[in-house]
Amino acid sequence: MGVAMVTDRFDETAAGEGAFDSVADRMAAESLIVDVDGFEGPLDLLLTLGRTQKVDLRQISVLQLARQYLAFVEKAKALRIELAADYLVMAAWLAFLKSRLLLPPDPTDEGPSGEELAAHLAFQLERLQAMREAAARLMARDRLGRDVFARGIPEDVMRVKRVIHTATLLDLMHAYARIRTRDEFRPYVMDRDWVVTLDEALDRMRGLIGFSGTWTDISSYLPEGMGSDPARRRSATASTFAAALELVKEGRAELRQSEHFAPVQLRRKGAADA
Amino acid sequence: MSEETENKEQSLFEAPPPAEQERMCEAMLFASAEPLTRAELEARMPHGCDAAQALANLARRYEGRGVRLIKVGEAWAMRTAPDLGYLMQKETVETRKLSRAATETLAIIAYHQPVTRAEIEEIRGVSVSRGTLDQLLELEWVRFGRRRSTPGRPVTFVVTQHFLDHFGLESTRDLPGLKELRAAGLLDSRPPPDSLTRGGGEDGDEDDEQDMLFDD
Amino acid sequence: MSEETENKEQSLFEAPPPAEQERMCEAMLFASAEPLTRAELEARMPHGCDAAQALANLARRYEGRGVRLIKVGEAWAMRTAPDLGYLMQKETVETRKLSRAATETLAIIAYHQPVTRAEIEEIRGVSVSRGTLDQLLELEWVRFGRRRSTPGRPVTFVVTQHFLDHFGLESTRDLPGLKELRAAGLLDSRPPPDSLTRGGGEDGDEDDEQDMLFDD
Repeated sequence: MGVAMVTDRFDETAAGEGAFDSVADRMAAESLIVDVDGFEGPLDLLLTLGRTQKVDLRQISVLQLARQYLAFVEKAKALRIELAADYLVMAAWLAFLKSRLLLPPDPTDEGPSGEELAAHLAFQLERLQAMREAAARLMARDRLGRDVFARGIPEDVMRVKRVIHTATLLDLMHAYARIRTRDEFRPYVMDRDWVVTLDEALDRMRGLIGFSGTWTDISSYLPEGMGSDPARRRSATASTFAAALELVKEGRAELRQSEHFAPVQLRRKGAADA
Repeated sequence: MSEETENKEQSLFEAPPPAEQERMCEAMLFASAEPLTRAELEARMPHGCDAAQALANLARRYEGRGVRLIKVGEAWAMRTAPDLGYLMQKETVETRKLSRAATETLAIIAYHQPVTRAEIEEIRGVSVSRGTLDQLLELEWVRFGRRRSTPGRPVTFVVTQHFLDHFGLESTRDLPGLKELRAAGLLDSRPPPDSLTRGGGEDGDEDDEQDMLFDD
Repeated sequence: MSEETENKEQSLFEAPPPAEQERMCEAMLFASAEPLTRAELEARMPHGCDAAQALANLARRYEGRGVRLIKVGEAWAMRTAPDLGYLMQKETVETRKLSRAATETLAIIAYHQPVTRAEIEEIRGVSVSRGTLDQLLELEWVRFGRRRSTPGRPVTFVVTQHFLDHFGLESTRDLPGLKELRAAGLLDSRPPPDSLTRGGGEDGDEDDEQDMLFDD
């Protein structure tokens, strides 16, 4: 019964243009096969084949298209032309579609009907065709740099950087507070500008001791200008005395003091007693 | 501050007269080879200027002239009148002729944007070679759009202001034949009726999200 | 294409009308990357055109506009009107905090005005660089006051109305005194932490040196 149906339906289509179809299919296949590489995939090939039907894409016979495509693939095989895999996948799918279209619908089959599949293929072809035409219209528009032109001597926009300095009232307060209270939070440091160090005293006395053949009051060894600043004088006295002790230790000088609180006297070691 | 002082302050910064604002826009647009947005223009104009009005005046003034003021997306540009293109042969930029694959891909992106690579392939029935999209990206006619919020989060492609500028379009809504294509349902995303898709590459579900950008 | 042939055919008989020739020159001068001579313009225009007349018309048309037609040697070009040159600059404004040296100097002038430079130095304990005072003068927060009637007649500095406006003061008498500063916690034991960040040290003397370094 199924076979009978196939024959019936095939006859229906074949009655009118079947013979022509097969010739046309073969001719189309032969002319196209030379240019397999020229196609952008199976859909593009189908679109080209569809054009031979000389009808609006909306009325295209998908069944006929499937036959044309399969004839193309057969021809390619006969000519031992290797088709890319996606052309063969399409061929398999179209063979399946063809059988769906020719066989009566199977009530147990839950898949889409042949008509639904065919309609979608027709939609795809129409959409591709539409995009192709849109692309052509787009490319034919007045185009920048070909028909329409931008400014030939654009003037660059110079970038100017301006810096604005700001301050808040609080910044001002902080600043003023900082200045006015600087001494209050001055950390403790040894202020040394009034100090005469041991090294300074030693340097001074080493230079002088060579000339000191007689007992001389140690206070005469103090640096000049000590009288006005008592703090500095104290410091100088202490370090000079320490330096004198250091010279004695080195064996370069002698020290003597006649009684408690009497002046300390110093002379070069080895000088003759006066 | 009292109202009086406010008024005084405002009058100090009074915007220049409309004719002067028009001159300003004219100068800036003339000096630029690239389209400038209203905001960009106003940023360079004195405080209180209304570039929109100045642009409208300017467009009217240049109607029928050798150069025209055109709108490119959200921006404005001065361009020579298309009928005088033949005088500018010296200025013609020789562009590499686009392949058929590239022009088709460009059209698909323009009419279907935002569109994923898989969708472009579904429409063309063939895989998109890397070089094709690279070329369009390099020309700055196409850029990456948002990712689709579908599994795999595929990246989408959209056309750029450069594209609009190159093809003299104010917006993608002005693409030739857009209305007809939409009316014919050819811009719909119509998933294949079953899972028996050819090539096996396309994922039908992915298309569901593809609502038309042009609906807005 | 057909338009071009039409134009050529037309030119066999008569030149395009003057308005059309003006449009042509306008478009060419706009699009050309360099100034064009009359001969160059005519070479591109249909036979029989008079560029000189078209240029004269064009020059008149652009009089007082945002762009002008100018002569560059023997050639012609369109250029931005000179009074709008400022539009070709994009100013970016950067706001920076006043340096510590400048803030301190400003504070001293505000609290002690009129004050001489020597007095400022005495109060700050470090010398005041010329740059610091220049900056304050430039900001218009400080101006020269009367000269002191002391030997050398040193110039004094006072704060300006602009200063008062900026800091929201009616007069310098509104500046809080030391007592109020202390009450506000501004005089608590240590200088505010932000003033110490630069030098990183806690040594007052060291800070002074830093100030001098940063004065300029």
